[in-house]
Amino acid sequence: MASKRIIGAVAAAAAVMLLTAGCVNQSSTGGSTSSAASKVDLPAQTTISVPKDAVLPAGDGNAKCSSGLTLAYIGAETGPNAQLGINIYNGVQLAIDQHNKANPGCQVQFKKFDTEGDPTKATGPVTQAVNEKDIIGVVGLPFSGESQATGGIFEQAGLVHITASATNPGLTKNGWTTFFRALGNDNVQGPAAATFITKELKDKKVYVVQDDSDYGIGLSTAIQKSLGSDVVGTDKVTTGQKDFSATVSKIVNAKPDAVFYSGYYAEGAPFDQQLVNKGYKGVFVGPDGVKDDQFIKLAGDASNNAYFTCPCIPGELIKSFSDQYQSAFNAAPGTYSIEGYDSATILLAGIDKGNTDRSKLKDWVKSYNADGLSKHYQWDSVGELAKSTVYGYKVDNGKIVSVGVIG
Amino acid sequence: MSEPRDEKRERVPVENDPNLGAVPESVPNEGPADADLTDIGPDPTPEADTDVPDEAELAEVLAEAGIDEEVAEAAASEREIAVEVGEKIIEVKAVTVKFGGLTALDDVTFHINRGEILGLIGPNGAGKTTAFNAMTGVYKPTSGDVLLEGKSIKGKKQHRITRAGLARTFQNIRLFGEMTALENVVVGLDARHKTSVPGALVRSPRHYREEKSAVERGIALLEFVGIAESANTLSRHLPYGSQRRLEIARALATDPKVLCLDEPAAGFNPAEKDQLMDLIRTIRADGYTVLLIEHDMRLVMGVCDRIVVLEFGKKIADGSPAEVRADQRVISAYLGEPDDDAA
Amino acid sequence: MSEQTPVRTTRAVQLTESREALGGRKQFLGGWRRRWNRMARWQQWLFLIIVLAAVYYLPVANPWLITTEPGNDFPIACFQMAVYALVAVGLNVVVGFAGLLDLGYIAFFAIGSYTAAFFTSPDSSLIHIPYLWTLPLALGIAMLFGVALGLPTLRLRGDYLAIVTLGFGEIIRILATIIPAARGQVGFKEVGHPPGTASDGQPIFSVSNGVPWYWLAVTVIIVILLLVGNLERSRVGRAWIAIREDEDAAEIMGVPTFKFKLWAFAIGAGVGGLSGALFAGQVGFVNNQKFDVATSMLFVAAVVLGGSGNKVGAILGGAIVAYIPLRFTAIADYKYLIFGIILIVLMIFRPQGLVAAKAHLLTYSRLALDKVSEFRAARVASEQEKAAAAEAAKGVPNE
Amino acid sequence: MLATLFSLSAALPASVSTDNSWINFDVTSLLQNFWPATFDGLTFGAIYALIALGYTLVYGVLNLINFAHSEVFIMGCYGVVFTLTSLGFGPNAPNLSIWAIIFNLILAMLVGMVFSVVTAFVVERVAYRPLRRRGASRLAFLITALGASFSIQYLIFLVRGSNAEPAVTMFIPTPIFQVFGAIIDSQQLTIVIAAIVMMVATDQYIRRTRVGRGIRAVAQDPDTATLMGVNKDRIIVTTFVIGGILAGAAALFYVMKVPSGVIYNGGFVLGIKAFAAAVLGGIGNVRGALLGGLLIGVIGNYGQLLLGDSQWTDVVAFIVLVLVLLIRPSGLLGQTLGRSRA
Repeated sequence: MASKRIIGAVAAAAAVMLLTAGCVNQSSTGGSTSSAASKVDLPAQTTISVPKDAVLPAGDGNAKCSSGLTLAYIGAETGPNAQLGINIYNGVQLAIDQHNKANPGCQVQFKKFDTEGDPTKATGPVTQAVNEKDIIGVVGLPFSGESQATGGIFEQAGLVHITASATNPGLTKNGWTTFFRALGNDNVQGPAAATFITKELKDKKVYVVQDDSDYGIGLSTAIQKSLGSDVVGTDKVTTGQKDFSATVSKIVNAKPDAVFYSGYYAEGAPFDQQLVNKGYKGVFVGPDGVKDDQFIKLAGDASNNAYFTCPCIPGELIKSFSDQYQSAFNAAPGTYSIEGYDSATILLAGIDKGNTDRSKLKDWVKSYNADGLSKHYQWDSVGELAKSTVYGYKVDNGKIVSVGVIG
Repeated sequence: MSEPRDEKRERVPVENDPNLGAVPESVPNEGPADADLTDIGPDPTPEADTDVPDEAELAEVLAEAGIDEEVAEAAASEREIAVEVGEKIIEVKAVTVKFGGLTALDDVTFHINRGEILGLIGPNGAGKTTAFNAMTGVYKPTSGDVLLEGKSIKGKKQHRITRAGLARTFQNIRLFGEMTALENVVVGLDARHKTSVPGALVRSPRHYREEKSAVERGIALLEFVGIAESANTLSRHLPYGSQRRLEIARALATDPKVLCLDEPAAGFNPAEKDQLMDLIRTIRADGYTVLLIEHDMRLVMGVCDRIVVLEFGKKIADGSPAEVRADQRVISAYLGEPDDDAA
Repeated sequence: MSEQTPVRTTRAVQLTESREALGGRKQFLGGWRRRWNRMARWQQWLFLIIVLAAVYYLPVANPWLITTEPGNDFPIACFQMAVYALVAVGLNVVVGFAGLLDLGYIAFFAIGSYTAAFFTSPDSSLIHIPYLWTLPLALGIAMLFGVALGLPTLRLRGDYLAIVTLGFGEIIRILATIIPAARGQVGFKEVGHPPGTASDGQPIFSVSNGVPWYWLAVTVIIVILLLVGNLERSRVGRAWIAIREDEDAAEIMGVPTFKFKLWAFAIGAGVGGLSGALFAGQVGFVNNQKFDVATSMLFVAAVVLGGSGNKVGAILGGAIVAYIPLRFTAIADYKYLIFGIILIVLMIFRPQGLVAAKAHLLTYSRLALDKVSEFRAARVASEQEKAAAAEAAKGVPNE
Repeated sequence: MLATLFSLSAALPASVSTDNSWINFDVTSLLQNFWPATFDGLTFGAIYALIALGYTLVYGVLNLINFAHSEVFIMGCYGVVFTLTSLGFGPNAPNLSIWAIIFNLILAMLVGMVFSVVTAFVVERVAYRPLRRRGASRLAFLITALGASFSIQYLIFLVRGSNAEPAVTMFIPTPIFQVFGAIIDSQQLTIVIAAIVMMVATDQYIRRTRVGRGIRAVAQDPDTATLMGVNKDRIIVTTFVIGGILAGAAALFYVMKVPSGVIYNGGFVLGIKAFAAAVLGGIGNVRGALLGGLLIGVIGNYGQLLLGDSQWTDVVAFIVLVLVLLIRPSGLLGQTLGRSRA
């Protein structure tokens, strides 16, 4: 048939072209394979000291409480942002299961509400949750936009909620008394990342690229402030962008030692790869949004130049947690799983101590001061952690490994 | 091309139709004559599943009821009825239309007098429809000018030309299929309506006035062309003949000074053509000037006061039917073509 | 086929008329429509009042099986359905009436949301006005944008319009990200709400209280429906349908097509803006998320599903599109797939949508119906008379 | 339209951001990176052009914007990635001989073409043909096209999830020569040359072969063509198939250029831009698609450099599209498929 003929013609033509290009390719290979010269060899962290007296969901096993008390997870269960939500609510689920198993006298229920991570959809589920009087504590919402949209509803109902992943600094400036953040905000990570790049990696010329997300912009502003004159250039990319050639040529022209990409791995990975393919020799640093195994899968060998900063503890190093998580959900803990677990643990500990209504549980969280698995939890008056830790990570043999606390 | 698009329609042999009476003479200068209405005849392509009324009988009934007295009045209430052939109403001056390198119309000049029926004929590809489209604003002439009552309408927007008084029908029927017959006609009437969008939004008094008169005039117009009973039928459900009539009613609704009919007899059998001729005469009798583009020589010769003949984009003759019939160039142009070539 | 009996009864006339009332279609809900058309005015009003009362009562009743709880608060779900219905009513003017495929309708929704945010949120440094004033303002501003977009593009052919509006939707979304004043993902919080405080000191129109918002939205829908209905039964509606059916023929019949397309576009845009402002008020927060092409597609699906060119259908379609993912939260992931398939299947098997009805285009349609019935009755009488005469004529020689 | 926005922004005090002007023209950046941006733009433009051909052919024949063509393309990408991953390739360039790499690439391209062609075929059969049989309105076609596009996108989403496919890299691009100080690498050269060769082949195919004549005949006047014995349905299917083949080739080049860009909704925006390219060059015009594709690729890059934000790539591309439609509604080369003469 005619179409067969065209397939043949076209394929032959393509073959010829690939061939010629390939020959040239062969003759000039070399040069590009050598790894980044400026890479500083930071040793990987192999162990982490879990606080000895970290509060665990099981408690002392003697807790008594009325039945029907409920904790809720509100956040994405479906939609493009679902994975982050699943990581968190699995953590919550694990904590509640452990608690209920250890405390036959206090069975806490768990409910999930789906927002799809969409601020416009979130009011319905949140309103539903605050209207259910049994729900006395909430883990969520995961994203900053939806948290901003619904914080007022929680405040009005006096229902405490701990977010395991929303990092926008503005969230704690609303005067809400019910909002608590189980991790450092973007303003904490920015300076830490700046120090990491200039002090530990010893890079003096940094190119900052941000995406169009609230997170990316906020973090980029923070790190630019900390880096000051070390910034040799900035550029902006778009969520969903796949071709970064314009940005890459600007960077190659500017010859920086390091590129800080303030965004998520979905764009960060192809970006890093296109940088390396164009002969960029410096390091690539990304925040927690980039720190994901997917980054390595997507960027391949190019990811060897990558470092990450994250206000998250290397959960995989906490053996007990990752084993329990693995056996419960048949998957390794993901980003923010441990924050979800810790948040739920704090609420459960409150219930075990007899704080079984909304206002008491809120006060419990407000005055909480104890170690969790991942960090020490104590909040200031607006719901920010009093002290938060940022870890540095690097890529080693196709795995992301921690290089220790950086700020 | 000009065959009815819907081939499923059944044709009923006209000979079987008992309602086809003798064709009476039209009575000019007396407004709408009862006889004309009664003899427009039944729809030539009745279809069982659409309740096509029997117009002739209907008209009889109506005549008894005395309804038709108001027809012309309602159809064009504000117009002066002037059927005397008068001054030039349309002048086509040296119009040339070129498509790329192709000259479709070459320096054509003719005019239409007020109150006459002018036929525009020519063999296939002679440029009839091009001339028509150049007049009605579908194409902009490459050079030359088109005047309506002394004012140039060349290059004006089509809806402005329509409002200036030049209405047309389509060779291949182009009704608004999802609208009823009445609504189709009211769209035509809307060309003269002045209700603004805000006016319609709040239902201004003018809106009510216009809406009411629109229904009355619309029904009257449908009655005039003989399909009043199908007023509330979707136009795409109408039988072919009724659709053609509806096209004419819709064009008349714009209250034109000149009505241009583009092959209105396409797809008609001889008897239907006779009825159409009567309708055209009646329209003229009501004070409209008519431009008729037609293939069918018998129809053209039978109804036109004057005929313009085109060939290869040029005018080759212009005169009364008798003159044109005798013109040697016309004869040679049509040589070999049967006289009654039913498009 | 052609050998039908010449004598028609009154019954036959009635049948014809009822078929005409349906626009000649056999259809789902067709029986209702026929019954509706045969009702007297007062019966229609009574019926409408009962339906309206039921509609207003819906979120309070929170009926079992229909409710979206426990996944979503039912009054808020009702409000979201109402907003989608309003969106569908507006888009129906553009797509259903004028036949212009607008794939960037979300842009006008976004413009409305941002208008409400700009003029009421404490995050905005513009002057602040009461929330209720932002509703007409959003309508007006969105209309201006509609005109600004329509002026250059409505002269293009229909399919170009689709792609240009799609681009416009993207541009508005992108600008909401790029322009610092629009605050990107940070967005605007505490968007205003109508005044009024409940007994417990909370505002009546609080973010979590869906019922008053729903009532407000339904009231707005009713007002818009009345106005759109007025347009429909006027030369404006006729011009739109004529443009949809055959744009060239409409122009030649004296319809200023460009002007009326622009009006359709502007009115659609205005209603889109209005619904955006309503939505922003209830959610209380506006940022650049969710003003994407996919949501625009849902809007089109709502119109097509309900029945393009039909207000009741649009409302139903909008409500269904909003309702299904809220009620069946488990299928939230599947919704675009489901609605995508619905678009194809409907276009192939039921292009007229769930509620198929011809638009009413005449203010005095009853007058027209009466006149035609008059004709018919007169003819039936004459036919019967004739038949009787024929019988008589036949009868005499036989005897 | 944009003027309104500009004035709007002027009226709003930009208090939220540290930099007051959200639009600033960075001419230095444009000049410094002009040539690399041009060549990168041309590379991507070649891919746009291949996709644009699919739009143009279908539009020429059916007068229909095949919204689902972006999904035809992305399915091709999945075909390419599946082939390469199942052959054991991953994110790192394999240490293979040139011949082996070429063999694998061509194999992947063929599979990609099959994926694309099957998708195109199914879309035509399921979504368009029934409508054509029914003689549906233009609006109906546009709506099913949209429905088909979304159905396929979200079908992929359900099967493959919201993450992009893991990257597959077959060779590291290496510099070959320099033009105006800009490095041209092997990948750019391969993509541009191969794409142009394919487009020339398509052009010649439509001009010279019997099937090509059929396509042109149907594009010009479907009814007459049918009367003259052209099987319209077959020609339409052939057109979809050719579009699919080209989309499959574009898929390979796209995967080469952006190894991790294969994601369920990855085709949509790319498709819109490719359509813009087709319109820009003159829809229905094969050479116009090439011109339009290259222009869209280059203009977007310039826009980004000048305005300092990649968001502008799409905005600039759309504004160019609207301007072209306003000034020259039939596009730059403006010929229709039917009129192109052999």
